[in-house]
Amino acid sequence: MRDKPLLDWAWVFDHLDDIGGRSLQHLQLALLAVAAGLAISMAVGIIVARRPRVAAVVIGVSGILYTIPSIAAFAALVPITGLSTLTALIPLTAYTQLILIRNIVAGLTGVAPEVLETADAMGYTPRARLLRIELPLAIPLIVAGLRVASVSTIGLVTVAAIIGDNFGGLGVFINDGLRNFFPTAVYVGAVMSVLLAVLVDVAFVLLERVATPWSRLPATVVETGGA
Amino acid sequence: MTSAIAPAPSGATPEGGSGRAATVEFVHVTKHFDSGARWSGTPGALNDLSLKVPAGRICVIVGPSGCGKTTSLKMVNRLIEPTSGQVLLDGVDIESRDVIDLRRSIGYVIQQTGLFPHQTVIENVAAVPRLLGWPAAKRSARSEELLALVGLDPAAYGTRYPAQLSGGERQRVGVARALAADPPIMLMDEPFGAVDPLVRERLQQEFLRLQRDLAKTILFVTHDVDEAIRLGDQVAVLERGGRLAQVGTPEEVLANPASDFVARFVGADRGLKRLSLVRVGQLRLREPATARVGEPATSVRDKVTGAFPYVLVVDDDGRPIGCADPDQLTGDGSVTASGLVPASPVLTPDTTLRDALSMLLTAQALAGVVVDAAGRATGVLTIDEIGDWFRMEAGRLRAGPSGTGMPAVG
Amino acid sequence: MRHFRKLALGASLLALAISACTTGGGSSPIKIGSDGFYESRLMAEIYAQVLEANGYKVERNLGLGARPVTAAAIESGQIDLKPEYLGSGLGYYDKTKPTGDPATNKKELQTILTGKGGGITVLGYTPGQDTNAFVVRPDTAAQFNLKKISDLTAVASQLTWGLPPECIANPLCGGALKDAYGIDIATLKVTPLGACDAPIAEALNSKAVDVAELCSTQPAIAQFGFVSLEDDKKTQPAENLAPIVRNDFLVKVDKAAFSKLLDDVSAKVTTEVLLQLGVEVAVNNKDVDKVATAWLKEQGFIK
Amino acid sequence: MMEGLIDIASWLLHPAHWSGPDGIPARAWEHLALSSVALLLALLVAVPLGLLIGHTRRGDLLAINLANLARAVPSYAVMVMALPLTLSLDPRNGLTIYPIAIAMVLLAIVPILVNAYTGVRDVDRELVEAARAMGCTESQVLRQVELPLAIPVIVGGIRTAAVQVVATAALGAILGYGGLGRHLIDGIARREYDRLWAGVILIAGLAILTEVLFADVQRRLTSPGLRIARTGAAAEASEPR
Repeated sequence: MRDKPLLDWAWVFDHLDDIGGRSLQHLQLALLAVAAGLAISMAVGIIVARRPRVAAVVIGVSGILYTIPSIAAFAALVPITGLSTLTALIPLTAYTQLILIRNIVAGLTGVAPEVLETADAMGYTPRARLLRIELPLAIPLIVAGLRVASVSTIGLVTVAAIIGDNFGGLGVFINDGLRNFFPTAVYVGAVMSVLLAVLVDVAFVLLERVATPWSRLPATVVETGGA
Repeated sequence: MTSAIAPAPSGATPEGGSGRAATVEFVHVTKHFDSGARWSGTPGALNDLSLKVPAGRICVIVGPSGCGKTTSLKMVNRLIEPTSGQVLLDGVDIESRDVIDLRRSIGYVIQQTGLFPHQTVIENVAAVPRLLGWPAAKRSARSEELLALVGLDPAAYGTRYPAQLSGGERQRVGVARALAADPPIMLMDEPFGAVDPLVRERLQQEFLRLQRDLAKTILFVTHDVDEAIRLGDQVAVLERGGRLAQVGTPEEVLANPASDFVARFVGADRGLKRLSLVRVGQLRLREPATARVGEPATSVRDKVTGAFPYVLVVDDDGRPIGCADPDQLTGDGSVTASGLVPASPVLTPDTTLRDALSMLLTAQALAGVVVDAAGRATGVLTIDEIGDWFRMEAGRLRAGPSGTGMPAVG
Repeated sequence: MRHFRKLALGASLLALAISACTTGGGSSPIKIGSDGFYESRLMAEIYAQVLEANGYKVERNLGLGARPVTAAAIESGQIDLKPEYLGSGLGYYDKTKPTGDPATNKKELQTILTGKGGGITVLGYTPGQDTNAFVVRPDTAAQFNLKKISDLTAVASQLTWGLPPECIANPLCGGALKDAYGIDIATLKVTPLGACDAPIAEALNSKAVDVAELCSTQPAIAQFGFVSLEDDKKTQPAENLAPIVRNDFLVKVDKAAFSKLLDDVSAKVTTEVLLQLGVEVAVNNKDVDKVATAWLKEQGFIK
Repeated sequence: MMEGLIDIASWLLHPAHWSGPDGIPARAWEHLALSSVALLLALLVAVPLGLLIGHTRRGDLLAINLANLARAVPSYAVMVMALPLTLSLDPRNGLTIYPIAIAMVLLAIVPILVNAYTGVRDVDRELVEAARAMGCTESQVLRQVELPLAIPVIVGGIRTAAVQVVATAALGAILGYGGLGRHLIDGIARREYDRLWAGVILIAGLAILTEVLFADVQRRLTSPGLRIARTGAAAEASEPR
């Protein structure tokens, strides 16, 4: 690699189309995994949020999922689910569970008891209370979880390249770069991963702002103690 | 209690001036937080505050939300630096003092107590002594002494954590912690704001009792006018925009509000509030006609005067049993314990006029019996006398300030 | 790079992913797969482009990790065609079978593949081949006077070996070294590194290892001036390349024409061609599909 | 399924797999050695930095967002990018040790840094101001108030980092490092699925053990005052008299 330039710009410009295509694929796979992860963790989180013991067990299990090395997870699924998007999605989705469930449970249980009591007193049904009070107030923590989960997933998609060019997104650049000792490809893969992460992260921050207008009030508290 | 307070250790207040109390003086202090905004628009801003607090006195700074009262407090220990102006302690500009030393010589108590949740009560109280490098034995001795002083049993409370205390207990620990190094100055920011009224009143009473012994210079922030007049030797009213609206004794502020704002702020019931500043013992009380059971009725009837047309019947120790209508003391009989009107309400010299008035109204009585600590009747207080006091005070205040040695600067 | 977008789009539809296991349909496309390393991709791309130029619809599924994945993929019908190395392909199913003769290897492989996945046909093989080679740096070669693998026997323990993790269990690697050359790699200093990848070549060049298993067509050999040791005991099997195709696909097309099309291309792929195209891809970092197109045009297979 | 499990179990129980340089104890030791060194190096960098950023709030937005985005860089890519440099510095360790160590240190820095920062930042400002008001120097504020109060969060970050490192250190086997990843990578390469899954189970087991260990450390290091406050187990204290 020494005798090659760190970044071969000609190659980069030659492959803009390719880089764009792989980035898009990368993003789609990551977002699909996070979306599936959110759907699952939301259902699980809502069910276990008011049951602390069950929640502890579920979070423990999702923590165990997290400890399975990703390469092994992808490789082991090939005989079962074949060379499909599903094979790439299952481990990616599984890895989002720990952080998402933990944050959803924390968000739901973190709503002040007096707020819930007030809602009950006003005659909210449990369902309405969940949808209109608990979930909205849990948004900041859920979004925080989504941010970490999606950024981590973007990093993990590259590993899915082990099951073929069609699934690894930018990981294919990294693999090719490694096999052929071509640093440009590795850097392009890594840098684009980070750029995608920035993109998604910023998108979530904006989403959170839109979704929680009440938290945007200017902070005017200068004094303490009500003075 | 008094015996529990050791003199300040010599190392405790390295530059504390008098050692026990110091004067605090604000000289043309202005603070704005946002240079872009007009000063008056920013909550917490101060506008040309000049105020002098004499050593050993309690100055209560009172005002609506955002008037800058907490800001003024935090300037004394330099948690906030003024935009312009000076704060002097015993005439020395605090800017010239080392900020760390300065802070270690000033006690600080806030509403949320600021107790460290990871430290036990003893450790919390010993925080400043530890910073000052006191040996462990001296620290724990001082902590226990202070806990006892604020009414907490060191053996029962010392090893607890803040989370294991009630709100009132936490405040007591907060005060003990602020007193730990015997600082000449205490800053207290709504220290009793978060506890229920009963606890608050008890804490206020104990606070005043402590202050009688300790005589610290205390700057006390509250938004509660009642608290201000109850605790303050001096009351400084700040208005929105950080301007000093009035400073004076509680009586002065209540009797002669300097502006519409002050009048509104102290409330339409400021007359009643003034009553709470005066205690029954401060008035010259009327001697009632008294009689013991068995005394001849005729001699008793002659003692009765117009202002209190009853006979107060007392037991052998002088404690009131009840009142008798002289007209019902028939012929040549003697005074008996039966048929007496209960001698209510019973007042003590410590009862405020406001409470006394309230008790009289509640009992639908024109007069109450005042008893001393042993329960012996020492006099009676009538509603007329309360009215007389008001008239007299009005004349006195018109003649000029009360001369408590607190010039209203600013 | 059309296939990206098409598949990227597909990735967003979970349903599509699940249906990816189904096959069939009159004008159904041929699904071409390959292993992860460039030479397999290159051959897959060459076959794919020739087929496209002749009216076949092609779906690419390249870079499928390693043989365990590709073998499973073709047996289960997730791909229809892949380029296969006769020796290693045969060794995958039966470690004892591979020989130095390509025709024998092809026949044996065909016998096995006939019974796999409803029948798989081995088409004609290339004259060129890419065998595994044991390679040393010139300074090591000079120091110990190394020319052939048997020269290593005496000095094996003084060297650090870079060998793939599977070597010890592979009769063509650890087995061959032990049985034919008396080198027991279990007793040596071995750094496990994937064969034929760039890191093992770089490790050899930077003296992290002294002997490495590379591929004989690997450009790094020429690039760094490595000395490829002669397999004097003829342990390495013939590794000519041939496309293997599922029979259930062949019945849907004119089998003779299809075979001829690919056989003609394969016949032109000599070891020289593999080396030359390898340099284009792995040294000059050109894209596999462009290198394939250029060569096919030059040979007149496509316009 | 059942057969597979029996295969894996018999692989794990085979005495030959429990001795020698490729045995489970030796590989586990290598795995732990790499993980511990990487975690230690990450601690030395990330804890002071996180505390500093949390205390001063200087550059926090930049630092924390950068750290979070670093999660998007695959450890594998870090290894590959580090390889040319490390090989030129030290041919031997530059291949098998430094790349994986660098990747693991970077992996561990992120959660430790973010949690150290968040832990300090989220300490009640009232308490920090109370500490300042009683004359704590900045370093005393940090050491005596912010650090003890942030300890549960900081150790939580270390715990996450440790688990991630133990689970990811398997990557080292790709560039010839030992560790339990050896069984995993060799298992894939040799198509020995019992070995592969045994590797997975061993790595997951080690990671879970790490989790349990650090959960215990976290509990031990947390001041009892905070535990009481958090669990709400405070005795219903009554007002005195």
